[in-house]
Amino acid sequence: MSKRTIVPFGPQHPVLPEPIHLDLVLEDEKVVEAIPSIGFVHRGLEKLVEKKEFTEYVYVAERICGICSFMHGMGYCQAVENIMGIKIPERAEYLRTLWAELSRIHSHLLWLGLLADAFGFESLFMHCWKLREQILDVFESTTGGRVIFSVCKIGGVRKDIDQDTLKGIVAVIDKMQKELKELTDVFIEDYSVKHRLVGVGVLTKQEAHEVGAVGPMMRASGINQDMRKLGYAAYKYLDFEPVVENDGDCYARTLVRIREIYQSMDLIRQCAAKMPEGEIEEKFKGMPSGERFERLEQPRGEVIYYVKANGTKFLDRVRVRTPTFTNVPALLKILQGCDLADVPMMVLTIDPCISCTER
Amino acid sequence: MESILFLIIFPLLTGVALLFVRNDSIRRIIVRTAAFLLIIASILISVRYFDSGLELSLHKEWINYGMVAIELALAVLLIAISIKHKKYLPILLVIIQTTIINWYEFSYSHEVEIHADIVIDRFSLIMILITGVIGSLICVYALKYMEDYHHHHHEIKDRRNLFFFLLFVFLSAMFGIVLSNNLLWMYFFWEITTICSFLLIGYTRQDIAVKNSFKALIMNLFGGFGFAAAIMYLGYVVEIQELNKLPALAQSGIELLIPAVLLAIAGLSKSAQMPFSGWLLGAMVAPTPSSALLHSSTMVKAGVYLLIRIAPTLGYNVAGILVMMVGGITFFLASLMAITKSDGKKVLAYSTISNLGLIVACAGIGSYESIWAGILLIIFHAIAKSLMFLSVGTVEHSMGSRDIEDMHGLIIKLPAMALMMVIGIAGMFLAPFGMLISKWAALKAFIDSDNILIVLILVFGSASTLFYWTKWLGKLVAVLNKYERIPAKLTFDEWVSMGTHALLTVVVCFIFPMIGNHFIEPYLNTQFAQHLGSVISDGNIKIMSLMLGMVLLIPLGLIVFVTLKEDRIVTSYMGGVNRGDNRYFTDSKGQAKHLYLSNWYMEKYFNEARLSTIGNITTSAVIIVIFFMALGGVL
Amino acid sequence: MVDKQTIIEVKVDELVDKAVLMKGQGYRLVQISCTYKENFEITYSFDKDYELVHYRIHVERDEEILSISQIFFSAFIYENELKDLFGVKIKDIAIDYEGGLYRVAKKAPFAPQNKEEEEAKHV
Amino acid sequence: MSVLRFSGYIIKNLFQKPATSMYPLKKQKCFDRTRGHISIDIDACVFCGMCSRKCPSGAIGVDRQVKQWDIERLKCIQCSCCVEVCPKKCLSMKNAYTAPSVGSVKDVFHARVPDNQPNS
Amino acid sequence: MAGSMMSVLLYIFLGPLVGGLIAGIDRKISARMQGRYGPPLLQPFYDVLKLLSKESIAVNGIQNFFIFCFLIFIIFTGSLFFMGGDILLVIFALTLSSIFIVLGAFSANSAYSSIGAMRELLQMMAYEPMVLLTAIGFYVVTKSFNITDIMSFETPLVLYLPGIFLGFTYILTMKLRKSPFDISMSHHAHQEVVKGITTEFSGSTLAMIEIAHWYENVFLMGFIFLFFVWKMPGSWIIGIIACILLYFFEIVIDNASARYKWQLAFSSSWIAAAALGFTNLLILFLMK
Amino acid sequence: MSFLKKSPWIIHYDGTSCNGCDIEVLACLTPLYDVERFGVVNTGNPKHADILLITGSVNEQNKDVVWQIFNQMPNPKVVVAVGICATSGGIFAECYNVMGGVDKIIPVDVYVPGCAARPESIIDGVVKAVEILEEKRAAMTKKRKMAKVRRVSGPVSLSNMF
Ligand code: NFV
Ligand code: SF4
Ligand code: SF4
Ligand code: SF4
Repeated sequence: MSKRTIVPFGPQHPVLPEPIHLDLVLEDEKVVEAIPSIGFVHRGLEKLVEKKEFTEYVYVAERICGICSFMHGMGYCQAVENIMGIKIPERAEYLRTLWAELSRIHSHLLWLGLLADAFGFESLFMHCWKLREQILDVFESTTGGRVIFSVCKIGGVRKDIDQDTLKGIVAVIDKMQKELKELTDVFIEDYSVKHRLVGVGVLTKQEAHEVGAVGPMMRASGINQDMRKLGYAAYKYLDFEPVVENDGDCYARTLVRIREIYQSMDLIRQCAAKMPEGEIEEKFKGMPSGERFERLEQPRGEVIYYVKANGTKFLDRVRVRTPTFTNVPALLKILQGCDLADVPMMVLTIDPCISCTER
Repeated sequence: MESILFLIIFPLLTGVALLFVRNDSIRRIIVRTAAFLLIIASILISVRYFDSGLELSLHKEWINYGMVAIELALAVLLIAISIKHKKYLPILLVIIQTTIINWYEFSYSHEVEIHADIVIDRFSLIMILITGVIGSLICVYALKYMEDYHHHHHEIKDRRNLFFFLLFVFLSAMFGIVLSNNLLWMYFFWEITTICSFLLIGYTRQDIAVKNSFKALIMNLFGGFGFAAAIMYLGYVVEIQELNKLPALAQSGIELLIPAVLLAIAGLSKSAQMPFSGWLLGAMVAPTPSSALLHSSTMVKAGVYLLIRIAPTLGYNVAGILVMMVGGITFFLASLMAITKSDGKKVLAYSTISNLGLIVACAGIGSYESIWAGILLIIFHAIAKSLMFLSVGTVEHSMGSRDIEDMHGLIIKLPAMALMMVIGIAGMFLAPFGMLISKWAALKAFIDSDNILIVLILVFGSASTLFYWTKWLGKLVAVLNKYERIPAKLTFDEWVSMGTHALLTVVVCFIFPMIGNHFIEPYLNTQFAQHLGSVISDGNIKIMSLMLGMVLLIPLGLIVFVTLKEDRIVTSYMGGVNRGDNRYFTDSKGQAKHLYLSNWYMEKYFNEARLSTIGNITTSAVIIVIFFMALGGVL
Repeated sequence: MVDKQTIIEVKVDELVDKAVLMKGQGYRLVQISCTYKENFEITYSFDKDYELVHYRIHVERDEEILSISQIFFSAFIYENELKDLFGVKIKDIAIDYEGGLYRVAKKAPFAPQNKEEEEAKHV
Repeated sequence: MSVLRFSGYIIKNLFQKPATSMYPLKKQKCFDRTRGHISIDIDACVFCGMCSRKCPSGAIGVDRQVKQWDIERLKCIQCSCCVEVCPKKCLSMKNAYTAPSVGSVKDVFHARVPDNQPNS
Repeated sequence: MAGSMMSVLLYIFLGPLVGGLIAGIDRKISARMQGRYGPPLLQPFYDVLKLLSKESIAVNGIQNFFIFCFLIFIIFTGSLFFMGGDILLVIFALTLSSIFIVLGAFSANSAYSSIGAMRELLQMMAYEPMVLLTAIGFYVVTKSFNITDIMSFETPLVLYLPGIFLGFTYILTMKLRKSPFDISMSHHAHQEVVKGITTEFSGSTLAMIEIAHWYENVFLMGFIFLFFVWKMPGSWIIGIIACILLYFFEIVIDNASARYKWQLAFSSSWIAAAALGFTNLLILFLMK
Repeated sequence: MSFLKKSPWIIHYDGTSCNGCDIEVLACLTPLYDVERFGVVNTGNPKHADILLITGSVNEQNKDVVWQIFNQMPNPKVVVAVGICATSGGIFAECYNVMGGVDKIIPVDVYVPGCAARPESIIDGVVKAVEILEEKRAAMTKKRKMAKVRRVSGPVSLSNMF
């Protein structure tokens, strides 16, 4: 008889905050086959465009996901704005960038914590999330929500940040950076952590390209591509280089995300320094018509909003192709031959966001 | 006095009779009666010679000539079979051996004075009891088993008459070995076991069986060659031909290194130690009763029997180191390899090799304590291992598989067999049971003899032992509500055989202090000139018995527990995708998929091929180095 | 600033060739999306150095198309999605969930469920 | 590479005050912008129903006949959409949260109820 | 005899209290290390008392019985230890009791409890040699396996057995189920095998496991104690201080490391046992 | 004296939430909110849990999962629906694959509003849940005392227990 264990993994599982399911076939602890399953969070919100006006749909878009919520709102708005040819004020662009980068920090910190939890490092998880709270406070004080901001609207943003608050944000970032260093050093240097990460789940550059990985997943495999370089929002005014690592293992992916946190901190400082005065919202009239693919760099990688409008207030189609969705084939690839103990590591290093994936 | 020969002659005659019986019911009557008589006889003889012992000398030329004649006939038989299968190495070995031994027999053996051809002491009694009781029970068990076997395997020709003939001849030879004091006699029986095992392993006449039988033959002939050489050396140089003279000689400081090494090689090959372990694994192709016989009470036990007999001789020289190292390495590596196996019989085979390694190591140390432990190990191992083999055989016939993975939930499918196995496994390694007691004694002996390397090997080896037995146990006790009982009709023969085994496993644990006091220690006192008493203190024995009592209460407790329990039965945890009956879950495609829980085998980690290469190389190296050291020391 | 986006219409049977071509030129598959307007309007997007190329095919409801997952492995997940949410018939998907990727309450929710809806789409 | 790299940091933390906010013993901190719950100045409401129509989750009910405005607290997603669209600016977002409950909570407001309290 | 009876009784009654308290302190300290306020000191007791009041559910009729045996044999083991019995026997009894929990997990026949059981077994295989070597070390120095004799040796054993002490500390982490060795079941951080061996146990059975662990921890501290006490009256204070320090050290390790994978957990503990244990023993033999 | 109050263990299942509430539940465990102060442990295993925290609504695919988890919890147990999605489906109520609040599948005892539910609200919700838990326990013991007859009916033997 076979020496293979066949067990379900998830959807309810303590290391997976979100429901994803894997059929695992194991030999001892070695994964010989793993088929992921999604659909536990599928709501079908893309179809809501038929019931919600396109201006209202922002509220739905930003509830695609509570982690990368802000950029969903922003991406959707950007797509519609581009279809309609609206040019939003520069200050709004900066504000959007600021929140987007703060979101990236919060998202990466959240991920670092979850990763630590998955490899059994509870105290590291706690400290990562402790730091993250400071960013959430910034969110709440500037937008009114810790998770869902509701500040993006077609044509600009709803809320402004005054100069003092802006300084305050930079101060928070500065203070955080020091503490963060202590934590990230543990990820980078600690023996037990490296034991869990180095050489685990290797995705070569070639493979990464073939399976169409995106975001940190791709950059950790040595592919230099970052959608922020497209220059949407205020990125065209800012100075940064995509973070790239070459090893393609879990460790490299961790490094990429860690370095991206610091990068985001830098971008926030740049934003604060360069932020112009002015309006935060451009009034517009009319209905959109046309279609467009809009690409943004979410914390987890390239996201694509496809909007097709027909000149009425109800859009024909909105489709969000999220980074996790594209990273699932990559997940499949790295799951082959890893250990059961690595499975959470694998799942987490694509930084899965299931609600994004399934919408 | 000569009545003792009953033990040798009676099984032989029974065997011959069975050779001509093809009728099932007649065979059944003969086997049952013979087994019953043998058991009674072994017990009676033990009682009879318990105090007095026996030293019997039969100055009968015709016996010797008879033996020579039979030997020659068998040699011819072997050569014929080998030629038929185009195997030439065995021919060479047979010829060399026969020549040596005959030449010695005719040219010199008359000049060596023999005091006793047959000696019975308490150690022989233990072996007689094991062979008589366990061996006979296995024969009884074989009745039903072989019937089923041929029922399942139509491709194999039914030669049961031959099979039972061999079984009984085997018993006869085994009695011969443990009774003989005259080395030439012992050698004679020794060779008979070799041939019987050769024929038994090749019973099915399938290619693999033939191949493995020759493997066994070659390795055993090699050992036989060592035996023959030892006899010659002893006869010529030391001028003795009796086993019981050796310890005294050794203690008086006579150089016995070369014969010790040669006998050790004989013992090691027979007890399937590395690098000779291959034959025993190959022997698994034979029908289970013969495996049980080979692995538990006879064959391999003959090897360790010889080693233990000469143990006091070994303790004084490098031959001891040889035996100890080979035993130790084999113990450790075989138990690691057992981890990678899921075939029940393979696991048992490795466990046998491993446990014998321990006994061999005990013999190699050759101290009072270590021999004490070694003998205890022989007893417990014989019983528990035999029980395991028989259970695996029955399970195989009931479910059509002897794979441990298939024994998942056996406690539901075949509760009685599961219970037998649980007892057997517990007997093999668990705390208050036999093997563990002996291991404990062995550990103590090893420490006291300052052999720290062996101590290390023992602690690591027993950790691995724990692993593979417990995971087997785990398979057995997995409970799934939906499993069907497998209708298994155990026959009376099987019940008697396995039931007695199970009972013995438990009872012997309770009475082992008595065995120690009344059998082992008196024997050791004669071997060593001092009296050291029990290795395990009384206080500890009491606690052990208490524990055993507690463990035996478990089944009772279970029944009470199950009756009183008020659990709400829920489905098992599957991350929420249960399909209701603990067997299926909803897979990624939305279909029902069977949950399957396999044990770990860690084949990459404890790679069988790699480990056995390592083992074979190191043990061969040890043997070769020490062999040449011995030669060099003499030259 | 805003880039122009052109969508290249191709025939259903040209698609696989195009995919092979794209693969050969070092593009990666970025997404496959679908809209139902009289028929399935499926867009395949490829990317190389921040540059997007879109191919669009039109597929009838009962027409079966070939998977490109043999060329771009990652296509399997998009194609399964199309299958489950739109009811597009696709064959030879590398990993075919057979309708189990999204187990939704009503089959192919993005395709019209009945005659009336169908007609509404045709306007 | 280092073993137990984190030990210094955690031991330092052991002797520091924990970061815990001690809610509910201490009150939660609130920001001005915090979106907690919707409140209405019912006297200013003209029952035009705009808020009800635009509310993305359909939490608001407006009945022009009986001059009733109600909100289902367990449906409101605090998006502030209603606040934005109300022509009379009679809705506002307060920063206190609705408390958890054991069943659905519907706050009903009628015009001319003097003290503007929920009276369901 | 009366004295040893006394200590057994003390163990049986105070064992869980001390063990629970240790667990409580552990949780509190861990929380503080993590920058949190942490649960009340007596939280472990609340947990167990709560578990006792829950409905009892099970996957099948017998799984819980094994746990009952586990508890009984753990108590037996500890009693044997505090009675001053034979240390090898204590270890065998400990193994037996651990096997019961493994069998319990196997018998539940559920995905994660079985995997947890395999991992637990692996851990047993990993630590068993070192535990035995510890006993052997004691024997080699004191010429006795008897705990009473070991305790009344004329110098602290740790002086003779530093290597073995280190090795034992190494595997102690495993026995205490602390990170990096909490592979079969973790008290804290979440794990791929859910709750490992305890996945299918709940209510009073889980409480039994918890209590058994308390007993076990106390008894393990007894092992550490042995290294530090000697004939000198009052040396028990040193022993207790050593236990406290060591436990604190374990908490630090727990909070400052990721969970190892089984390969590393297994090989490192065998290597630790072989290297530290063996060298130490070798030196002792050479000194003789 | 009951200790349920002092040691409510939770299991958290994420239905079709947007993650917002989901991470807020996790945030409750972390230093700033530290619900372990109340003895709360996130067990992640239904068999150990007393309180089921559900975020997000239920859909076709996860309704069985929710039900299974609920069923595998030992009594007394309470369900807390966290966030508007879990209480009513919220903004997604009209989606084709959303069945609505969690109470469509299992009985919900406490509703925690908010989108996303704030950690403070979740703490309040848990506190409320603990009270209900306590009531349920009292009811359970009363019932158990009243039930003179054993629950297992029919003859009990080893074989029919498996
Ligand atoms: N996948 C994903 Fe998102 C991100 N980053 C986005 O589009 O998290 Ni929820
Ligand atoms: S805040 Fe949003 S959800 Fe709440 S009532 Fe107003 S519009 Fe509706
Ligand atoms: S929109 Fe304003 S005025 Fe109109 S009904 Fe709503 S609250 Fe009243
Ligand atoms: S209630 Fe809001 S934040 Fe919570 S899951 Fe639903 S949409 Fe996300």
